[in-house]
Amino acid sequence: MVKVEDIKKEAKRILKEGKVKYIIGYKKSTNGLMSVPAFIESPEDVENLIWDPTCVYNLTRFLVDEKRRKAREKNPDERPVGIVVKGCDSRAIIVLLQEKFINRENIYVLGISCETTGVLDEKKLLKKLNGKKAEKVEYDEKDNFIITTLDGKSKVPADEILAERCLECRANFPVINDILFGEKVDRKLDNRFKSLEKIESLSKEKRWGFWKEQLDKCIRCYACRSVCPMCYCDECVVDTINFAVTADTTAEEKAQRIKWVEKSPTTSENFVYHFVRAIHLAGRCIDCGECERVCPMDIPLRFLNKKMEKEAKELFDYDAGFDPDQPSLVSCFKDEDPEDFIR
Amino acid sequence: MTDEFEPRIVAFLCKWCSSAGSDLAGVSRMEYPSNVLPITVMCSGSVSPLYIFSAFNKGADGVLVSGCHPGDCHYLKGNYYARRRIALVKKLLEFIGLEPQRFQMSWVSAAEGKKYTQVIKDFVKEIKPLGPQTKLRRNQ
Amino acid sequence: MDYNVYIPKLAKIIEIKEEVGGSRPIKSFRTHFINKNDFSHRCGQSAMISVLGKGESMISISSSPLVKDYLQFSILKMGRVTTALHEMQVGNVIGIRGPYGNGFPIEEWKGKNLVFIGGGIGLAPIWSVLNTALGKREDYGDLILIYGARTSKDLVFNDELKELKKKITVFLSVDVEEEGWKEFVGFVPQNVTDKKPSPKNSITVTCGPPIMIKFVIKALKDLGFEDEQIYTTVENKMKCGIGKCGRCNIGKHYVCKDGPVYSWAQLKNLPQEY
Amino acid sequence: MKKRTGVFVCHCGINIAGTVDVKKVTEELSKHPGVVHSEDYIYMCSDPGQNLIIDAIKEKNLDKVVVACCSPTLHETTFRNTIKSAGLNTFQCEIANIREQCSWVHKDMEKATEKAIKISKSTVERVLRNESLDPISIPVTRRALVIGGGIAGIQSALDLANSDFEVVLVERSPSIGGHMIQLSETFPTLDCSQCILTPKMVEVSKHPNIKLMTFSEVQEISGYIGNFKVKILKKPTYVDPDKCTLCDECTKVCPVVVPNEFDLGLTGRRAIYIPFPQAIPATYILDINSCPGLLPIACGKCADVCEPNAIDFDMKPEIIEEEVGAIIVASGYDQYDKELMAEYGYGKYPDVLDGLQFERLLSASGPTMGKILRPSDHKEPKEVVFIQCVGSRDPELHCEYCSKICCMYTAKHAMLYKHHVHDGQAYVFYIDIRSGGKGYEEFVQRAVEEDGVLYLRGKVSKVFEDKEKLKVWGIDTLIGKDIEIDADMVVLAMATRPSNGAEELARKLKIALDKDGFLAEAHPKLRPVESVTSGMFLAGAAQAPKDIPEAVAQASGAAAKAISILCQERLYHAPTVANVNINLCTGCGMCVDVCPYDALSLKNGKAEVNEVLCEGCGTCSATCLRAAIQVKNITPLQVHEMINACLGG
Amino acid sequence: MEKILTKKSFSKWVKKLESYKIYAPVKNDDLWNYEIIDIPESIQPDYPNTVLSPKKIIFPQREIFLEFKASNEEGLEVKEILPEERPAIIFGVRPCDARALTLTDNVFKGDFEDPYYWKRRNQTILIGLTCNIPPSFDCFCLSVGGSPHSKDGLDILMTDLEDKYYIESLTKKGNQLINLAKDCFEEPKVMDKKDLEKIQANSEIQIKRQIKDIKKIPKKLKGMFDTPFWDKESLSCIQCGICTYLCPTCHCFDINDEVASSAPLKGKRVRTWDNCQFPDFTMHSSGHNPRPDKASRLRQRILHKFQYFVELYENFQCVGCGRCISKCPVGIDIIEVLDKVRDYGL
Repeated sequence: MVKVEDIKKEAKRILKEGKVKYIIGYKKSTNGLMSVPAFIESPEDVENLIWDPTCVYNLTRFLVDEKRRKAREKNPDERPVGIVVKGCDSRAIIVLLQEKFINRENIYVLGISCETTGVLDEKKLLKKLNGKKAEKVEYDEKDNFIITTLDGKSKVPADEILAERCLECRANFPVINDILFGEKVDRKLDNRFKSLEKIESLSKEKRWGFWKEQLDKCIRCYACRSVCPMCYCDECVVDTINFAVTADTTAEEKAQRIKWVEKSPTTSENFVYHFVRAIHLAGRCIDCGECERVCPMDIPLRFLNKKMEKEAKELFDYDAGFDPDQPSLVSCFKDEDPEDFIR
Repeated sequence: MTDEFEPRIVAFLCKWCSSAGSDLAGVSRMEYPSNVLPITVMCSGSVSPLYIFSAFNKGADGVLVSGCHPGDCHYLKGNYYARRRIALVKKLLEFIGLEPQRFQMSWVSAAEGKKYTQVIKDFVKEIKPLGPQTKLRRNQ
Repeated sequence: MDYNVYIPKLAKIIEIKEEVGGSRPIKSFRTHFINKNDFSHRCGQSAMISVLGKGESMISISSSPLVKDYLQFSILKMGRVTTALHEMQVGNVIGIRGPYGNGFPIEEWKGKNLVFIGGGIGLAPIWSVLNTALGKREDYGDLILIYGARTSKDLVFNDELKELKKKITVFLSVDVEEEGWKEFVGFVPQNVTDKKPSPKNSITVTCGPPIMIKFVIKALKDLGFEDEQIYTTVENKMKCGIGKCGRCNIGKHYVCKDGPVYSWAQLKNLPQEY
Repeated sequence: MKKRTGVFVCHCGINIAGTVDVKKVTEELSKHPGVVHSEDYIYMCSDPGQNLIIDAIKEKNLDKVVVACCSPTLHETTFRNTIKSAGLNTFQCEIANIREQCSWVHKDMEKATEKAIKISKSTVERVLRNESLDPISIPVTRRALVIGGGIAGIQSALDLANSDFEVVLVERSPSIGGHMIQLSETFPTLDCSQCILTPKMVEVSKHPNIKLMTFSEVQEISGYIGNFKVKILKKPTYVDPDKCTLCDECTKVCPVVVPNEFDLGLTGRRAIYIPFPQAIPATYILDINSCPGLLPIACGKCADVCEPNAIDFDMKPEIIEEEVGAIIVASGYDQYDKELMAEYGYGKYPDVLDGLQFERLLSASGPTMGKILRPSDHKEPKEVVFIQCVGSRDPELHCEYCSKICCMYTAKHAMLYKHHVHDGQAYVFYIDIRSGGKGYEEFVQRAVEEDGVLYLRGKVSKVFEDKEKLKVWGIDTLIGKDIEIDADMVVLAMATRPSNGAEELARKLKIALDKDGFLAEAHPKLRPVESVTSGMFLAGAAQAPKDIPEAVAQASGAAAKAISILCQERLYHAPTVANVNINLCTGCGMCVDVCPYDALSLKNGKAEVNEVLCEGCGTCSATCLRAAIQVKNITPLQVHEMINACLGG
Repeated sequence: MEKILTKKSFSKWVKKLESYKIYAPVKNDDLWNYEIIDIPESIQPDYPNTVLSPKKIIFPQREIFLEFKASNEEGLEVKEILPEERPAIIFGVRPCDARALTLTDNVFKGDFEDPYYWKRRNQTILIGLTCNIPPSFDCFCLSVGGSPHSKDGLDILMTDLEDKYYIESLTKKGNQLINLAKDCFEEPKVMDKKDLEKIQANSEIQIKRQIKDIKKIPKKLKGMFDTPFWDKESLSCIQCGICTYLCPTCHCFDINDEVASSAPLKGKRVRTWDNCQFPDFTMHSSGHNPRPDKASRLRQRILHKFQYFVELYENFQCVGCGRCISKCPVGIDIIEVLDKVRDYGL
């Protein structure tokens, strides 16, 4: 079992020694159960670090911010940034390395093994507790979570409230790390595409009905995009104007920005937006599930990415986020790639 | 007869094989339905998924991407990348419930005027019973 | 609610003049409303110009309210809408709604000397107030224009400037030395320092790029101008033009509605979000 | 910036006008935004038609032109030149194909007209956003590289050198000459191979324009047409050719004997040796793999006896860099591998020979001085079985293709055998005889009729040794009988394969291989000597099995193609290439991965296009997640607007 | 007018209102949202808060302003498109959300009245429901001038008294609705009134979260514009639009032309929600952005709500619904931010 004290010890050490400029980790929130991202700059603040099943965030998203901030600074601090990652998050780092977006030497990875469990699904927990407020959720030695409510502590098998992605996880262990907490243990897992079957087994029209209902809910807050560590483009297909503008950018270039998607949250436009996201994440999504978690409208976005992940695996035997040296899914091919769909 | 549904199909044809193949169909005076609007691109590998989404968004009843046979690509391997990309797009579109017939890919070489004709005939025939594509189409 | 604030009135372009060419071109458009309406503006106000299908853009009105035959807009090609405008021909139809903004308080300036300081396309809002002052010449004291651009080719209203020189004091400048240029070489703030306009009983009106405004104000302060004597205009991205869409605010001020004209006395107390 | 497009709709007689209402197309297009002029004409490609366009450009001040007519493959160049003569950039003209893709394939006038309008409108949308471009100009390094010193390479090098271009000729073995120098006589004229080849070899060695580099291999090639940079590895021979006097004292003292490659192992040679007497360059060479050691202590006898001190044990491999404008690849062929033909006892029985070994036996300078003797016992073979198509035309087990030259050389072998052994009997097992070529069929008939060669149509199933004889089991499919021959010698017409290392070479050159491993030509019919990479040409059996006259012809063809580049001061490349918006590029390198031409690279964390290498396929553009790269004049914006125009209304 | 409506009579009443378009909170999966209701029985006024407030009905995310098309005479034709004329009722509005509309009213009135907003606003009747227990853990309406039984902006306030509702009609429009089905209602008894007061008092106690000394905040914020406070607070912000889109008081919008056909020109001008957290919100086409980073954008959100709006309309632009806290993907807690503002040492 991962001991948070170990993490703190290492965090304190690297901050004291000046090895990193700050550490991105988790701390307790002020408004309830869930943790929040923490940006720890001094050894004294290390005490705020926590590790429990509410540490759901994929913090690698903040490496994108870090890169942007650094690019703006005149004399940037060149020391690496410490970052706490779970298995899934670590694969995001691999993809960012693969795409040369970050350099290995700019990060110091504090890897945490999820061992045999993972992180919780807040909505599942709420249901489990019938709307009662949980004060605290902790790991225990076995595959249980210990939940503290006003009524006291209780044990719940982790599987019952684990995030869906954790149930289908195949990287409970950080594939990249500078220091590791917890152990590399095998875990019994569901079929990694099990949740997809629910939708795949529907008839075509039912599938359409499902997705239309879901995507019609989209309010285009772009939280899915904003939270995704892979959505680091300077300009997105849905943006209304050119962001990447310099003094040389001509009026024509700005005028010619293609409106692939209108801002209106209508069925057709929402679909284009989510199609583009799914296709652009094909072979890149590492299933941290953040897009789905943050969606205020509860759109099961993970299915779209999961579907692409499944096809990448089944058609092309491709898995994202394990090898920083392999080419991206769509920037390579095999002679024997399937073509039975082609006339 | 005039009330019959006439699908609008956008076909992205690679310049060297499929577009040339369609030219051959013309030279050979093969007849096929006029529902397909050809857009000649340099290579099937240059067909971005956005083109496909956009065509459906703008009301295409069907979209065809056609390139050179594997190994025959004028640009050596563009069609292999296309094959991969298009496979993913196709799976995605089918996953959300678009009729699979509406999005197709074909290999048509410069010598296959007949095949091009057949591909178009089949495509139109398969789409007609489905009626207009309204799922992804922008409401005007 | 007798009218819909969002519906533009259609107007025909009756004249187009290319003021500046090159990679940052400026054109002046004169327009006529198709249907009669009661559009009347004050100096320094702006209007929302629609190119239907492309969108809207807030453009300052460069013609004087005294001119009743047409509305003039001098437009720098910058983005989607202005590019579309630059491609338009005489006879094309655009939409106009407005006028918007506070405009210059020229009534309060009666009897004073007016010093206009402009850079580049910044002459457009000045042009309206300058011509109004010229139209009511007896109401004002000395009129001075200090105007500059990157090169002589980037000066707008070039022909009119020649005429203007016969009437008032005009100091021109270009940023870099060029052949045949006999006037000041250097940035507009430097020209201001060089020409030393007197603060006595004067009002200054400065329009141009933010960086120029910043240094002009510094130069004016050095010359002894009080904050209340210094007027300038602020630009921010706008959509509605009527203080609702929420993006052009600096503090509680919506630039589209409460601006764009501010005295330095007002502006210096507002957050720097422009 | 104004946009004034003219649309010109061609009737093409009734070819278009018969099915498409040309007047309606013209009228509809005149209403399209950006179009200020549209007209139709019976034959737009005719002189009056073209003049019509020129006049309209001038009168209406047009800056863009769409011609709605036949396929762009036919008249795009015509009309682009037309507008050029009217002062417009050639890229301001686009063709709307309303004939091949419309009028010729539809019958319903109304529908065809509607489609023609949409095609034309979408073409207008495209041309409205075309950039004016000028061809990319590339300087030319006016020298050539020829890879391979066989007859094809020699011919190419000589043709180039004689046209006054410098040539670097690289051969990986110690001497030029290739397989042709190993042959005895050549079909169908039976002239002596060495006699006709050696003068050319000498010419190569003496030619002031040819830089000959034997025992050398191409290691790396970079650059592009007109400007290749080549790194050549010059392997050490340990003998200074300038000092060596060919006195042969060294071989006399050399203690090592190894099989002689030139005689395909039928004889032996020393560790220090001359490949064959007429070798070019004429010098000895020390085979370091069989030499006991470089240190004089280990052996060093050769150096002791070498009076001119030509032997230099300290010789090191050298990398030589050359710059050339064109490359001819003539890497030749090899015979099919022995191990793969075990059923015929090849490699197992000394008297089962391959074609080249038999050539050596026939050669007057060969191991037997031109006498036909069995390697096993030096007896004259009286019954010789020649088997054709060994490894060829066998898609299941071996090579699918026909090796082309075997029918003829087997006929030659059988004939020459009879000339040497008058009382012997030659049998030829064949599938069928392919003797297309000048004098070839007559040659085969001569073998049958004059020399009594017995042709048996059928395949040999097995060859095995039986009491000093080689038992050949086969079938004669003409009479449907099993055949058994007690032969003294069996000669296998082995399949012709791309030379060993051709694959690696192709990889270095970034040229494609065909399915059989031969170098792929750009077009099987119309560009047979060009490789898919511009500036690289193919000659000889590297491209496909060939006999000598074909190899020579192709070599001259390749040389002519190379000259067509080298004779120019500058080359011009289509400017419709990829273009990076570095503001958007994040430097992920996906475009670099997909570019088939290695035209993209990362520089300072951003993609960069080598415009000379880029062919404008646009695969990068579809791959880029950031829309940071696009091909000029077929940009996503243009395609977007074309989709709109196709689906609008 | 005060009445009692038994739960049994509730649907009878609603049936009488069929000439109106009726919206009510509907649960889909685990999500509550306002939807148009056809079957009155399906109205369940007992619900946690909806994800989107009734803002989405009065100020829809997409509003068509006008249609334009090329015409032969003038070259162009522009047609105003106003919302459909149809009175509507929204059931089950939380008091905070109703109060939010009264705040937004400030923005859309004045010199330039917004015809689209007012058309919808004026033809919509809001029937509120007292929050007997807070619909969210993050409610803090009391701190910002609201309450779980606030009547601001409502036409009718219903309070659940177990088997019946206590009905307080607050406007003429409310009275009309009651008068449409007089027989459904009873007069309240003294006990009912007492129950009501008890429940309302209790409802306030249930609100656990609060911002102390909130009155000090506008002035404090004025001095904090140029402090590094915002950089630090915004570190974890991912710049999505959840807080603003879900906020019942946020009203920023964008106007865009949606082109159906470019030749001949045909399309619509539409208003869509926009929000100050997106970088393109304020970016000039020159590339200059007055709010260039997320710190300045978070600052804008806080300052707008707790300083500028107060300066303009003497009210916080916040009703304490807690949506921005509950739904923030990274747990940014506006109460915590304001607490820190209050305690920030200048």
